[in-house]
Amino acid sequence: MKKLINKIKEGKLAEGNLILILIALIIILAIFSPKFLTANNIRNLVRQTSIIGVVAIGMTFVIISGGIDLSVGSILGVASIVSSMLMAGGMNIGLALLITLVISTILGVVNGIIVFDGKVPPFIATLGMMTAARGIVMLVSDARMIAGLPKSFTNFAQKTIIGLPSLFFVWLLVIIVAYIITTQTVIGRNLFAFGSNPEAARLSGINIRMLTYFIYGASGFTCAIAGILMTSRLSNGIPTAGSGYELDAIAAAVVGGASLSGGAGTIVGTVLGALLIAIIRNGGNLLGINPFILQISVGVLIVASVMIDQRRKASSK
Amino acid sequence: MKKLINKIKEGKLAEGNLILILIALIIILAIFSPKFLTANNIRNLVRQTSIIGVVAIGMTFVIISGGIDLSVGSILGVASIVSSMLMAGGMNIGLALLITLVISTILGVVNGIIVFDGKVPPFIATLGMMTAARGIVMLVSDARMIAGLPKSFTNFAQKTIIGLPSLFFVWLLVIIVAYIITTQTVIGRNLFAFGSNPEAARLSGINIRMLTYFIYGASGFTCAIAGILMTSRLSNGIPTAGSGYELDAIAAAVVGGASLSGGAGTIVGTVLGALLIAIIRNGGNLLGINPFILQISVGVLIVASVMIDQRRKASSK
Amino acid sequence: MSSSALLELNQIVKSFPGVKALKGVGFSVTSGEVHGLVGENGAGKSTIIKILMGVHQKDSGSIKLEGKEVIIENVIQAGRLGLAAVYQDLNLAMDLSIGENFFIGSLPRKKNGFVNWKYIYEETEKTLNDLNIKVDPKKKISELSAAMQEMVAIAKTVHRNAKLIIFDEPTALLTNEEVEILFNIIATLKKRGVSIIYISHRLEEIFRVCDRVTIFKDGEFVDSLDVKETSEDDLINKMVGRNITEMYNIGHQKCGDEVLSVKNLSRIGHFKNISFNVHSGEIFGFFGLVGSGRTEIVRTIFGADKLSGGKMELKGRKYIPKSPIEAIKNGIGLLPENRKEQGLALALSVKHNINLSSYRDINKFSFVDKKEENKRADTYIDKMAIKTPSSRQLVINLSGGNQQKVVIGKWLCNDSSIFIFDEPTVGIDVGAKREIYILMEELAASGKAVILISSYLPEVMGIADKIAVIYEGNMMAIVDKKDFSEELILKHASGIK
Amino acid sequence: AGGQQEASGPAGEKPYQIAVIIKATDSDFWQYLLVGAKNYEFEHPDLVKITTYGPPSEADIAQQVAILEDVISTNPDGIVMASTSSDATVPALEMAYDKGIAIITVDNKVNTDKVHTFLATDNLVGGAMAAEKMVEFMKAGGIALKGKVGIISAMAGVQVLTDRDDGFKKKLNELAPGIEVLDARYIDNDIVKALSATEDLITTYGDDLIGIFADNNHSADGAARAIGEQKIQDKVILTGYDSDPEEVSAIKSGVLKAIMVQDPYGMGYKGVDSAVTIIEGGKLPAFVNTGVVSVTKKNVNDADVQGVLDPFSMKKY
Ligand SMILES: Nc1ncnc2c1ncn2[C@@H]1O[C@H](COP(=O)(O)OP(=O)(O)OP(=O)(O)O)[C@@H](O)[C@H]1O
Ligand SMILES: Nc1ncnc2c1ncn2[C@@H]1O[C@H](COP(=O)(O)OP(=O)(O)OP(=O)(O)O)[C@@H](O)[C@H]1O
Ligand SMILES: [Mg+2]
Ligand SMILES: [Mg+2]
Repeated sequence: MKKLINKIKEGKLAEGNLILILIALIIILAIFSPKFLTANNIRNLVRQTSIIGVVAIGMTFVIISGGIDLSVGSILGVASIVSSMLMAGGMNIGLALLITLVISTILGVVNGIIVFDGKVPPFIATLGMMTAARGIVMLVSDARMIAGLPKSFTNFAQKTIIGLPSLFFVWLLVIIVAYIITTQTVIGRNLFAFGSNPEAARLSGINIRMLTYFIYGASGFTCAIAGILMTSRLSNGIPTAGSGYELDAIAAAVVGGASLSGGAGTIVGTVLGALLIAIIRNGGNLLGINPFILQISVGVLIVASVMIDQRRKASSK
Repeated sequence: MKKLINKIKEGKLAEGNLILILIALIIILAIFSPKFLTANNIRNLVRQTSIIGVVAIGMTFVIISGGIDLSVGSILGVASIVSSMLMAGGMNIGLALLITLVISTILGVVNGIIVFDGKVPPFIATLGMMTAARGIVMLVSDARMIAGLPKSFTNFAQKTIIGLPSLFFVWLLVIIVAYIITTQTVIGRNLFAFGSNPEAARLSGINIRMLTYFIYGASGFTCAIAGILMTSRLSNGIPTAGSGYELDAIAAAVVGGASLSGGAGTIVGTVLGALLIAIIRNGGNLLGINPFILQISVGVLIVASVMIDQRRKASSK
Repeated sequence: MSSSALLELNQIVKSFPGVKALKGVGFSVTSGEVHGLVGENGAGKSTIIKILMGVHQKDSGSIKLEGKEVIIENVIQAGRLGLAAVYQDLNLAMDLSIGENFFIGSLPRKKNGFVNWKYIYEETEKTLNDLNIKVDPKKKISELSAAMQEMVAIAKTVHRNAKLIIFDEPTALLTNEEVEILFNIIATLKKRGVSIIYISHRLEEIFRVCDRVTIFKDGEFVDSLDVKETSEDDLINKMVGRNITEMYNIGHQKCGDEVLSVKNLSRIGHFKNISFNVHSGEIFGFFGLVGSGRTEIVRTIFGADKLSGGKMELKGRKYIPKSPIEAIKNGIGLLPENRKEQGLALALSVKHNINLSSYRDINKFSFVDKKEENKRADTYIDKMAIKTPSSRQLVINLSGGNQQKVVIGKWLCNDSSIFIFDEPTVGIDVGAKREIYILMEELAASGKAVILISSYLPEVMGIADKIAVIYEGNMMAIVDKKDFSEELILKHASGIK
Repeated sequence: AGGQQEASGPAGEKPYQIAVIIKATDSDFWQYLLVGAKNYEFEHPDLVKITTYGPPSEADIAQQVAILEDVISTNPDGIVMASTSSDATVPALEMAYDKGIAIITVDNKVNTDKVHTFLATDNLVGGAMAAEKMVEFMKAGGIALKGKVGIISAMAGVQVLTDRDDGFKKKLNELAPGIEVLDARYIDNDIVKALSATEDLITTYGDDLIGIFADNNHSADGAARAIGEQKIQDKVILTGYDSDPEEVSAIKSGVLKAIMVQDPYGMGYKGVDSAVTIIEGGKLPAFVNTGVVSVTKKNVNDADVQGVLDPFSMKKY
């Protein structure tokens, strides 16, 4: 712990500034709203952050690789509709979820194929997927919510384990796995190398085709998890589920220090980024701020946090 | 003309492939829908494309510089509300529009200041502006339309000049000015230098601070024009005007050959990109395609066009 | 110091996190003098240049220009003071034309305020012609070969009409022809009274063009000498702290079995009908002028580019690599010529870069074996004498030569049987160069095959067993060691059979 | 559910803290509801204190759930909520109900009994009324009940809109089986897109097109403009939904034949009033119908519809 504090002080921990900003924000909110630091609100907060948090983890992989994934919201929608239609149709829950995971991952891999083999810039490839996948969702669901899901499934998101929401543990699991992948595995090393200099990575014998498939597939996979969680939480398959999440997920990663030009980014940073955005919104709601003023504040605070982060980084150099 | 055709054939014209793809698309649509090539539909088409087309021009500046501007839709909304509130309040039209242009340009410059002086990545800076500016619009307009605009103003968008909609001529003017700036002026060339190698640009003594302000200011300015056009066309100030336009504008520029990593992009390419997307949508509507299938097709076709473009570029090398 | 000193540097100190790059150095340059600056990789040569040009700020010390103390805060100011530099890392805008790069930052305008394209291209063409550089000024930089880019950067700087021009390793990527052009340029400048600081690791160049030379070692000033009063050995001794007697003494016994055989290899638009055989224990050299296609040939062998015709065999087995992965699996390693664009992930650590192509070997169930990762990093930092505060330092913070050593380390680390080195000693100091030659010999001696591409003729002639000479994508000859002569090879290289 | 330890429940002191949660902040309709609620506050300053909340878009259901949870954390005395999803908010609302908070749902039914009262209009009925009005006007205008009718829908996948469209289609089929209802065109709640979609419908079907139903104010605004510009209001009967200034002026000019107007103001005002009743121990029926009014040129100037058409005219605060 002391070591951590020292690291933060010396500006050595990449996420140090963000932690300080978060702490400052938490203190301010705790002063102004006595409800903020209650167990109940903390539960709400992590529950609210978990779903977008999961999406942001997959997004972090893509961003580290130097890409971008605009299709996350739509793939989340696919997962929501596919899983709910299968379950409402009476399929075994486990099987339904497995199929959902597979389909969403495939959609992600298709992004990867378009990017790598089609040489289409990721922005356009995933924009196309975003549009097309949402169209598919609307088509198969007839643009209607899917109801009639098994109770055992919809109950999941309500559960708490040792006082914390079940959703949080799913997020935590995703965080841990992603953390291990990025820091401990060959794929993680290759991911950073690829994001930093794709040509050097290729000439070093890294299988950048497979890597690209993996990256976008991983993003599709996390979208599936998020979509399933959301379906459980909302007790319905929602065709519009996830609209606009791409920006939130990218914002979480970039606030957390990932660079859209690739090669930089950490899982912990993204988690902090997602929390920062969620805390600003949650705090605003608790304070009963006018929704428009809240909206303005969210915009200003996100920019301000990143600005402070940059300042401190520059000055610690 | 012959020269042009030869240039296209030899793959020398950057936009050559896109022109071929557009022509192919037009031929196909003309075959399947007799209405497609009617004067009336062409009028509709250019009118439908003009507003987003203007936004895409400003976006092209930003993208060439290696940045991105997510706030275009919200600034367009600002322009719509500011201009309509001023005019509905009885202000002289010219003055009201001038003030609108100034305010929107200032918002753009603020983006530039956040990016340059705050060292905030453009994605985050303009995402913050997008959120905050929309909040401001909602706040000042009470989230309501502003009616009661002078007839002389609202009539403008209805007019046609030599058979073409007035909006088109505004777009054309913006295109010409932007074309001249990017190809003939020092600032335009500095833009490319900056996007291509910011460090080299800085070391060569280009005033990159002013350049950044100019770039984002220009985007704010084109948003103002688009917002004013939209207000005239809809006879009302619309607080939600422009939501989601950022993706359309970026897509137009990138389909037109601009690179999100900066340094590449042309005004003509962006115009063609905007037309391509608009033609796909318009054609789909004319063919009476199921809207969801149309949505899927739009996604697929955008990706396919870029893919074909890339192939041809690669093979002509 | 002499009173006619144009530039006087005194007690300059500069630290980076973890590195004291300059520990109080100084020297002076008189008007019309060509002043050499030499020292090992990481000695601080580029750093002092960047301080002079306002890219970095000095921690302490003084800079006097024409006797007046100046504080140089940025590049623009340096330009106004009459300073110009050709950096080691090229600073051109790749998407722009040569002409635009010439005038970048100060584009000429017509009366109506628009860019005067005609003037730009005419003026650029004139300058290029004057300097004997043959290239269309409307071409984009990204379409040029590395050597031509370097020439453009030189021409651009000369065009600025500065009082003092700094060349930081200008010849690293050039072949004889361009080097001659450059020397002519320098002679002309000198006649005009322009002062020049000339940094190079090719010491014979120092003796050819410089009047005086300053030696740095580990961020410290060693000596400033009149070149007439010193010798190459003396310089080396002062730089490295020991004598290097024989630069190129080949000790290994060549010729084992044939490992790579290439027949009629072609790639449309780049080279055609290239045939040669490489044996284990052999150092096989390639020589040719800029753009002759050597790089393309080895890239094709490495699977980085597609071939359009011909056959290859590896140890008798048919070999058609579809990607570098396959080449590497087959035991081929390629050190690319452009370290920044093809060799390094600049934003990552030295450790990560050294291990970049070896992770497939050093993992357990695809978890990185961190012990081994560290061990390999340390081994090659040691072996290559890479000057870095730690293996966690980002490569972007290393000096140019040390970056090059990292790339070499990467390929040594990934144990191959055929090593292809494309311009391996670019930017490497004499001491380290010798180490690299020894290393190649060791590789050859241990039965590996080495393919060496170099634009530096003494180097290829010094250590290769055979030299294939390429001219415009055609194989002119394969010359055996016994027949090596500068004249013959240069003749072939310029297209004469 | 957890949170019992600090769930002290609402204070129950005057003024009562009442939270009003709307579906989205981006439309006039929901702002009207807030006017009703705030007028109530203005009239009874010592009795209630209103705080308003809402996500920026109706598509973002999860965000609304998060807001609800945050609001419950603040322990208000009552909640008036327009829940976008019928199921997603169930657990939170039940928890709030159990805590003793007065729960009033409006506009959309939530699938739980733990709600004190529900105030709404039936959107199916509203859609059907739009069909009836359309047929009426066709008959009056001498248009044969044969041909095609288009639907311009604000957004895909939003339940209330789907209900309106379904109600419309079903009724029109009953009344005029000779008419073919075309696939809905979705416009992302963007007036300009509504305008384009309508233009394309007119181009495609020409004289076959005899009617258009637009299912909210923005879609009606765009459709009215397209029809008005081409002066075909007597050939293409347009009926719409909701009200805003542009719709009202279109009604007056005869381009838009009828609009189905709900009473959002009433929902807000009565919603708060109901909350007060519950807090003070009163009883209320499980469902209160707030009704739909059809407004045409004939009754558009009537005094009693003014309040429904433009609740802002009744703004007191
Ligand atoms: N931006 C930086 N951050 C940290 N260390 C740096 C930075 N720039 C240079 N250094 C360090 O300063 C020292 C001097 O570097 P410099 O580039 O001046 O060497 P050099 O003499 O030019 O070497 P070479 O011959 O390899 O180009 C090196 O140890 C290098 O690692
Ligand atoms: N000046 C140039 N302008 C345009 N293209 C060039 C130029 N020089 C080289 N090229 C391209 O590169 C190809 C061969 O260059 P390559 O780099 O393979 O040769 P090289 O012998 O390794 O030369 P270098 O010493 O520059 O690396 C040429 O066929 C050509 O396509
Ligand atoms: Mg150097
Ligand atoms: Mg080469």
